[in-house]
Amino acid sequence: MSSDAVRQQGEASSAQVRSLFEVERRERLAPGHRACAGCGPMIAVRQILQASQEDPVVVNATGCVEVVTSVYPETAWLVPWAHVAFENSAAVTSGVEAAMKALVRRGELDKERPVVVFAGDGGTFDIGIQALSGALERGHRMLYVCYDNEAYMNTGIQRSGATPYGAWTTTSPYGKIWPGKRERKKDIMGIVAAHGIPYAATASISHWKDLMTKVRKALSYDGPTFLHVYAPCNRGWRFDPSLTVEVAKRAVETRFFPLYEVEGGRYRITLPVTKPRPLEDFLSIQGRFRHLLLPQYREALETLKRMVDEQWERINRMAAATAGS
Amino acid sequence: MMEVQQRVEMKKVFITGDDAVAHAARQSRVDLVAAYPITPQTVIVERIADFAANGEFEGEFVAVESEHSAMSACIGGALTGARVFTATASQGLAFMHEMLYAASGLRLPMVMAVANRALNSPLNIHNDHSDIMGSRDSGWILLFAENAEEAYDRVIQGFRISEAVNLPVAVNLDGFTLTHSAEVVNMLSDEAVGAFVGRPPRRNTLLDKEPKSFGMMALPDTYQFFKEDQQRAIEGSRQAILAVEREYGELSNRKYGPIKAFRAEDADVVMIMLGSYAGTARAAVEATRSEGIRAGVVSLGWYRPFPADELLRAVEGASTLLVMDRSVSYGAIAHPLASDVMAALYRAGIRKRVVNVAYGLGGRWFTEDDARRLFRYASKPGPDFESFFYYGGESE
Amino acid sequence: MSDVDVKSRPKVAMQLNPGGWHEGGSSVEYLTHDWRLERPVVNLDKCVGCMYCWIYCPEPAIVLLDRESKGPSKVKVDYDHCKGCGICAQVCPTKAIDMVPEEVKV
Amino acid sequence: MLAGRLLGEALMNAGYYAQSYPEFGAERSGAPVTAFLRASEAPIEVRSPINRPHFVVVIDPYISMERSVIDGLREGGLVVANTTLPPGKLKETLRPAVECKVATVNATKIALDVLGRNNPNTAILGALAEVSKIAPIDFLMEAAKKAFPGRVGELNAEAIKRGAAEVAVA
Repeated sequence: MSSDAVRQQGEASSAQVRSLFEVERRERLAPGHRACAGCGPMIAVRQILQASQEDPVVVNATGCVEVVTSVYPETAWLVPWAHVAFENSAAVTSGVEAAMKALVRRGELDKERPVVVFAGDGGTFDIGIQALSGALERGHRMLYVCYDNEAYMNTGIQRSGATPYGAWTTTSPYGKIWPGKRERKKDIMGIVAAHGIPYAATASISHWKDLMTKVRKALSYDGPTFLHVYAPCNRGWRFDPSLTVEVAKRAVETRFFPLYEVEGGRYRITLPVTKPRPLEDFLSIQGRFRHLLLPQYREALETLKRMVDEQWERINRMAAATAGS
Repeated sequence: MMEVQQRVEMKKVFITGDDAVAHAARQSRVDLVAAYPITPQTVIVERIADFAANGEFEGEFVAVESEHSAMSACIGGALTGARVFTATASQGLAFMHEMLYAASGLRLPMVMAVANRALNSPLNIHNDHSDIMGSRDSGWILLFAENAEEAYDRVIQGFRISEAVNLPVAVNLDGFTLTHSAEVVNMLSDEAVGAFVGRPPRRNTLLDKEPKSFGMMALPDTYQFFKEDQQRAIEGSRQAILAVEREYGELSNRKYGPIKAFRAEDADVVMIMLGSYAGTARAAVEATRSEGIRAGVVSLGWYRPFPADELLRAVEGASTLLVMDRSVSYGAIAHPLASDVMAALYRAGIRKRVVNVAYGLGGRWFTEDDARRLFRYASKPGPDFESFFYYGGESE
Repeated sequence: MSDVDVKSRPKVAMQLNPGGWHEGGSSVEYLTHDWRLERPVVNLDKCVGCMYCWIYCPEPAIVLLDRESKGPSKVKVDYDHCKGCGICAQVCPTKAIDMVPEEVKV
Repeated sequence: MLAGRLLGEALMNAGYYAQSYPEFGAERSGAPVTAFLRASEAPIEVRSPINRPHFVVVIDPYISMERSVIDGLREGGLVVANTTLPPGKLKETLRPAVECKVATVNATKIALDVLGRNNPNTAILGALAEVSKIAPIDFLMEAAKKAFPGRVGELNAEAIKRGAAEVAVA
């Protein structure tokens, strides 16, 4: 990857990560975990952990990241870490956070620790959305990270509410009638932002500077914050493990996955893509989308392109409407 | 159980079981209450919210969006070493079922009040034990209270027990029958309870300086070790529970234990029960005896760990055990309590007539006359084992 | 019960902390090098210390040679844990990392 | 329900054990409800509906006063009703199967006079306490003042007093 590709835009602020040289070099995740070679979510975990300016407490939903990092007695976590179940990491975190408040008030804890939640798209978009909504509404201080690999990968590539239109999964196969997944990806950012939380942002593992800046911004808020991180899965998306970062980069450069933030209700695109690459550049290097390039799925390809355009326009509209508000 | 000279100042109040439990949680210096409303437990949560609103509750009150999240938040809180409490009932307990196993598997101390109630369908908001019996194998210590004061006492004791053995404790009190009936409760002072419960030890938590991982994944090569460890922990909790009960007894002059035996020593027919109808049965014993039937009652204060030895000792001389179940184990030979009692008998190599009665389901009344009728029935010769549903509630 | 020869039961009992909590970072004991088909080889002459390979490594199996300063750091590979995904070679701006096939062990 | 709580507290303060509980259904505000109260010198263990009451108190003047209302009333028992009927007339209507006393009081009127709202609970409690002598009127008034701090408590205490004063017995 060229250094040009990772050049970031963004306002100067204390949260701004300008160079890799200033981030924490002491590893917060140990090697020896059992993720697939070239795992996108593990890249997300490492970038987020290294971006934090202090050791966070991590609450992990059931899913790939949890399973591969915690096979007893080998844990990869060099920060305090807890896993309870799939659907409830936001609720567990509510308890951690509220308990810390009480302990601080009693003088039994010096200060509250930052809490970072790692949950996949299934644990966030689908089964975990009730607990997430409750925790956001109650205003617990936490950074909730959804690492999005756009399907249930831990159980073997089943569709989720985050799977994009047209994508193949084992429960959204393409065939004579189906074009792959028949429904659009859920707008999780819209749902989360509607709670009126102080900060929500999308990020991609390909754009570490943007991602790490957003982590620091999020952790600076005294309230719930949300990071939607694009984290390709080479096994589930069917591409070569060496291309994980490249696939994520193309998702951004084709406007398939726009990088933006919602801060105090204001939408802002953090990486304007003025000249998008053709969507085919993103689709063609992944087995899950390759069928869309066949003539019989042309209509589906057009639908997906329309959805990508609509999403970009919607976010731009929101940015224009909330600018200066 | 009462009277005698008291070591500490008591305040006599006329309150419901729910109020009593809320006071116990408040006085026990709880750090976190995460709860969701479900009849008949709701009042506990409302009272704690009242306390919090008035600065009388030192902890955090988190009004979560479901029982599943209530238990999840309690688990999160307990992982920091904080003292946590919740309350639920019925569908709510069923909804948090998954998390009950997480709490016990993680060996987390916490106390939960369960306002026992029937399960849907059909919908019924009244008292029986279907809810907790569905979760009886979730690895929690299960205690049963027979009145509001006992519920209050057992909640306070529960914190000490759970923190001593690293297991969660559920204090069961009959929904409505106890939660919504007001009665005389002798409350200890805030100071006495505070001194009794102290502060949680906060060993090995998420907030430790050295990072620790909690709730890892165990493959087939290690999972069973975790399960054996839990079984040993709950078996080993007996001494700790007894010790806490003894110490609390010295403080309050209220002595509990694994079982409460009433006129059982010379009884021929002993009714074995869980929960608040034991009092109704005891009230019927004298009249039953006047008919020439040597009746007795044994009620269980502990259900897990199961007090088999104490129970068998108490019913040694009886020929017939009338085991009263307020829930159904569909398709099983016997309902939950009777299954346990019969397993205890078998282990000890004892054979007695066992009459297993499913009764009081969905709040169906049980009166002294019903107890007499059942004593009379069981005192007559019959098969070694029989099981039937009994519909009570009518006077003679 | 007392007649049973308990010792004849299969031996059990792995000592656990209550609930099975474990000190962090123990996964370093678990080696994943044999997942690898190709090994990354760093040419330190070409390496400019930008650390991109480090921040994109999912393991982490890229070790910073300078862990103290706040400047560029050249790297080496932790061959005990590297799974050979090749991302490091892919993202390196100076093409300082080559993926070399592992020898087939007989 | 509230009446039960107040009476229970007064009984406790008079040195008794008491147990007060409502019967639950799906009815919302306004539907007829039943509540039970036990009192004893010894701790109360029985937890069942009361089928053989010593006292039957009818708070709602719109309950049709049929004999079934006092089913199970014990010999020498007492019925206290919120009604404009004189007690003798009510006794004729009820035709009790056992020897008992019947007392009536216009608790609704007292409530409207004193509290300014139709809440006859406290007035009828005063009537019950006066005729039955189960709890001193003063204790009831104290319980009411504790349950409702301030002026509302004072007024309810007044309603108890008037209920006691205006009850008629046959």
